[in-house]
Amino acid sequence: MSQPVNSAEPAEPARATVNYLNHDRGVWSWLTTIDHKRIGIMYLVSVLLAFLIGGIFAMAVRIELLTPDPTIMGANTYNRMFTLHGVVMIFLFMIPAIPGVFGNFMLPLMLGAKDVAFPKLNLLSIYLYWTGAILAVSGMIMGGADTGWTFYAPYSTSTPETLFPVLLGVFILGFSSIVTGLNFIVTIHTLRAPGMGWMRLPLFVWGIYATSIIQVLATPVIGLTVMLVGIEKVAGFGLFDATRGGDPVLFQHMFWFYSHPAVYIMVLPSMAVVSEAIAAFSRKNIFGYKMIAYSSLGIAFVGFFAWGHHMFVSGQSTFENGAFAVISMFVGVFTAIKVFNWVGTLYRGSIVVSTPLIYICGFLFFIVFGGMTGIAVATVSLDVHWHDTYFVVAHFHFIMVGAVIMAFLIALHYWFPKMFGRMYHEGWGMVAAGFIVLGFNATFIPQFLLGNAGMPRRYYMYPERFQALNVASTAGASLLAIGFVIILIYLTFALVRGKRAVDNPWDSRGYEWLSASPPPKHNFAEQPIITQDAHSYQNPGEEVEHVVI
Amino acid sequence: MNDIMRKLLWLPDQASTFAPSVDHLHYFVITVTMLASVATGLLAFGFFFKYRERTPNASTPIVNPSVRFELGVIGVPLFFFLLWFVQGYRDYVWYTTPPGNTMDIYVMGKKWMWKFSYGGEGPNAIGTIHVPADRPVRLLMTSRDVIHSFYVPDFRIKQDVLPGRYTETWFEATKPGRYQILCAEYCGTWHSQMWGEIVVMPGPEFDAWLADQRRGLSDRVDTGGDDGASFHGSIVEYGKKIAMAQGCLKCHSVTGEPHIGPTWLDLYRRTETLETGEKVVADEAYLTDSMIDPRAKIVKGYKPVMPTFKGRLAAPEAAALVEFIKSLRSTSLENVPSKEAVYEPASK
Amino acid sequence: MANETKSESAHGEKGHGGHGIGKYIAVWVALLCFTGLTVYTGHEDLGAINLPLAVTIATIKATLVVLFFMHMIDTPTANRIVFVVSIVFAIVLIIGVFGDLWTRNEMTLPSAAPSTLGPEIQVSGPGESPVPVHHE
Amino acid sequence: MSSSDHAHHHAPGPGEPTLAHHFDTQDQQNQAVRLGMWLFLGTEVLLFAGLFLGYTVYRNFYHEAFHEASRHLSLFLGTTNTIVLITSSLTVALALWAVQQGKNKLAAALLVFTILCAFGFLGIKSLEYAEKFREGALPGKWYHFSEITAPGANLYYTIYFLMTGLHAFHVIVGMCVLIWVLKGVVKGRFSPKNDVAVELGALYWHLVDLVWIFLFPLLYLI
Repeated sequence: MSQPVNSAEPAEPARATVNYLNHDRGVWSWLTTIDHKRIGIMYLVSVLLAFLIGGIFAMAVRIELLTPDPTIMGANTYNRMFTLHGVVMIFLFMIPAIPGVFGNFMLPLMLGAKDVAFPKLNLLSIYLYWTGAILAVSGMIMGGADTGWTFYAPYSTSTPETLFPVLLGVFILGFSSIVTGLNFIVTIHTLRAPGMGWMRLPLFVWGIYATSIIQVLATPVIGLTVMLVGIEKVAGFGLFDATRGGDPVLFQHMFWFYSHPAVYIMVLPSMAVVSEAIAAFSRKNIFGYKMIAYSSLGIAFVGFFAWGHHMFVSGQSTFENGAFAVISMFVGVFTAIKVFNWVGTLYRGSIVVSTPLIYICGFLFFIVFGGMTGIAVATVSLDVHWHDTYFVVAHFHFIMVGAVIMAFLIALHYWFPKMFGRMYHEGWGMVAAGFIVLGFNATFIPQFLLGNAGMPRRYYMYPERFQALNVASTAGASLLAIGFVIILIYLTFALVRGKRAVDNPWDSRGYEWLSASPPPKHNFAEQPIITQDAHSYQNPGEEVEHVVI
Repeated sequence: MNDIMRKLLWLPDQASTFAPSVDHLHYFVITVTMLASVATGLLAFGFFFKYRERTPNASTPIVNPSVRFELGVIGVPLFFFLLWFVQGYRDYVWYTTPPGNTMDIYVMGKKWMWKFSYGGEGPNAIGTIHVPADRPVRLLMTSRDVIHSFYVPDFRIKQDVLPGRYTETWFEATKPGRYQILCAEYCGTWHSQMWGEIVVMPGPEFDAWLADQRRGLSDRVDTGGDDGASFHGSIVEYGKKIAMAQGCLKCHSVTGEPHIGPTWLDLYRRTETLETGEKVVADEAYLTDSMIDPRAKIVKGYKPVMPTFKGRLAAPEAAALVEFIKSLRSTSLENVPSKEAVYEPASK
Repeated sequence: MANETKSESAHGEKGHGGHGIGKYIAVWVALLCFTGLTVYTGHEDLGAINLPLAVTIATIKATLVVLFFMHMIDTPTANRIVFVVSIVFAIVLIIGVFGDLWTRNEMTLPSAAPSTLGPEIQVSGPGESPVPVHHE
Repeated sequence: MSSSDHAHHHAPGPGEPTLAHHFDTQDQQNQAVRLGMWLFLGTEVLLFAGLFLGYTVYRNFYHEAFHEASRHLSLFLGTTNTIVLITSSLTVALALWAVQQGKNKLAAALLVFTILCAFGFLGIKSLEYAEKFREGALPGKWYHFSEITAPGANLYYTIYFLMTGLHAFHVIVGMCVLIWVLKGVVKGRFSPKNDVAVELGALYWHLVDLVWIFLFPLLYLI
């Protein structure tokens, strides 16, 4: 009855003509579905739309910064633009992107489960996402919000703009995030296939697990915080208002208590994707599986203790600054462990050079550079100069774009055949990857230098000495944009006319590839039973070398 | 070496005692970062070629890290990180602990300007402060409205300025010159224009300057103060608002840099040479006329592109604009006694 | 299914019959006693130890509720970890922020601010022009 | 291992639990929902943690004002409310026990008592609120209570209203949950075999109690 799943040549199941995409048709069947795969696809469409919107605003901001003086918009419009860019990219794209799309789609498949633990809650989460998204975006476009995505009090409580719908939107998006995280944790605890102990979980699952812990435990605090700002603004309760005895720094503490771990909500799933893809494309066991798994939990845990490094010049005490700085150094170590292990996985592999691999190469460079500049800004004396300058902007874009979007693209390419049963054009994939990796460097390396030169962030006009670097950055951004347009074109083409994919086009040993591509409605024809560790690339019967370095 | 690195990294002048120390750590950190990230990228790239697939579906060896390797992976980065932390925190403690003999200047941030006040007898200033070189200066800062951040790139100092309480920072400038102050914490529409200037003077020169300012103050008090118009602050604010609303600031800078039109900084009572070669003093009459009939008297070097604001500005609005322009002085010092902010010395 | 589930459920089942009605009543009586105690000590106003004492008593009461009313005592380990971790992070939040207040300079506390409006550096005396006067 | 399929075939009778298609056994499903509930309670803890933080910070700044203002609350009403909530917590625990013993009538009576306690709690709370509104002891800019003038008193009332308000909101939600549970108990939907929903409702109600156990001394007794 049971199908031994780790055998070298999984019996090729007859191509299923009925799959999760076409077993039911019509918009209604999608809107009322509780199938985790369809919800994943709905998330994919939604976050791509959000990315498009956020990207357009980013381009507008970059064009405005071409000249030191007003270029294409007024100061208030500019302030709204970067707020929109930040809020849309962070709350609507980064946070739900990988968990919402690939977590939803792949997690039950990887666990050998039929669905997530609470399918209806899962559907609720995307409806909450849509509600929050519509509230936030329409609120920002119609009412305007000019606070930046950080909503720092007392500016946010005193700005004339109508901030309330945006705050409410963020609050609801927080709920969506909590529901997703809660669902994943319970799924991982209770729905693992027989034989899948904790140390046999695919690393993607480990990453999502760590992410979900943060989502569940940190998000309530931001929910409360934005509501307090809303109440303060509407009713004047004085909690963050210095004229009534309130402490604005309290807001920053509460905000960063969520928003620092939120960085790991974005980054941990990206790391998880890379762990998964790097094993598949180098056809090799993960080097140091346990270290990668535990370092995910380590990041999730220690990440909760580091929030104060966003507040080195905000009037926080000298002692506290030191404490947060030293803790931040330890978060860096966990990331370093992962990087060493990824590179170690490539060692003595059988590497198939392909589009995702180009992104992996870029990712490794970006995460080391982005991560270590993170250590640099956590070095207190250096942060005094860099805080709130373009150096910080460049640093977190290295992580947010360089790591998260690279990982999103890796996941999109790696799992595209799984999700849609079609192949994309490899050649165009490589071209686009080239544009993106180069364009990315050209966009953000000048921003590091801008920060060094002393250009504060959120500047509409700037002294002329910063112009050359700004122009370079905008030029790089256009390369990046071209790359994304190419991807959009060839993936759309692949979706409609692409070559039909076989069930496991990469010969990956990930458990998600055990079902057909695209998977049938209930994922597996038979309940998989796990008999080997995750990411095992040894053909049965063959003697393999065991190496310890 | 220092200079090459500084230019390569686009760092501004090192004009305070902190700057060289901060920069040296900066060079160290950024060099290691560059090396590590490029090495990682290249190593991965090299592996792509060295270990590329030779036979499809080949078995690969199981490679695992030894305990020694794991400890190394944890230890080496941690060593560097903690080294940076120790050095950085030492500098930071230096930077947050003013020596006992500082000269105190009170700073107030306000949308979107910096106000300064010298302790004791003044003088006060908007936008520009004069400080002596080679003497420690402590800034005691607070905000009138939202959070601002006092940032002087050339000194490598930055400190948020908060409403309802004080923050402090100190520095010791090493090179006479003029250095820009920027607001680094987002504070609204004209956050990007909330600039000021620190003028560093050699010690004796500064003493003379300060004495001069204070003498001027007592002279004024003797002669019964200023005879000029006494306007309420709201008029200047109002004028600024109109300047923004009417788009004046799109062509006229308030910072001294010429733009499409002449800068407004120090414009009042300035002698301008017109296209016709004629000289004119920019008094109230000239300023008002220029709003109503801008093309009549074009300053040399500028194009006649300004539209008329006749009918678009009410009389009080035009007056407010003039007052706003009058307020824009690069060395705006006022000779009145300083109302010193109440300040309890830090109990350290 | 996954091995963990089995052991958890066996554990959980056993626990359910474990509580007699008497245990609940006993816990309830204890809670009432502690309430009386905390009201008494709070009312007496013991000064500096007032707050620590009140928090300690509240923690004891809360522990009773969690252990017996909420069956934490025989719930699967995963559930226990979840709840304990959430409380740990709540404490981290409070201690992290409190550490800041504790070690700040006096003058950076709002209570040290001279007025609720924040001190204004007067550029001129009251009634006079706050506009810097030009001297020609 | 295709044991899961049976779930699709039988419709649950009264007192029988429903098994969702993606679970294999009832046990597995129960473990899942319990873990889900505890996670949810964890999020509630952190939600309140933010307000407890606010309390800690401002009590530290405005020690005097907080002391004075807390003395000004009605200790009698606060203590009564504490007893009411603790008792309701007992009765809801007993109700779960009764359902597990198959004594649905007893369970229903206990739940009705619990819900009455909830109403009682809200009633007493609204008396206190009315008093505060009358005096003008209100949050932030609305504060115009003349008896306490120490700086920061307005913030005490900000915290007071935010904390008790959020708690009262949870009381209302908990009441709705209990009413839903009561309906199921009366209709016989819950039984010793199918008691998880009752357990979860009770857990939520205990959390409401738990929060109040901390709110009471912090607001009334310091």
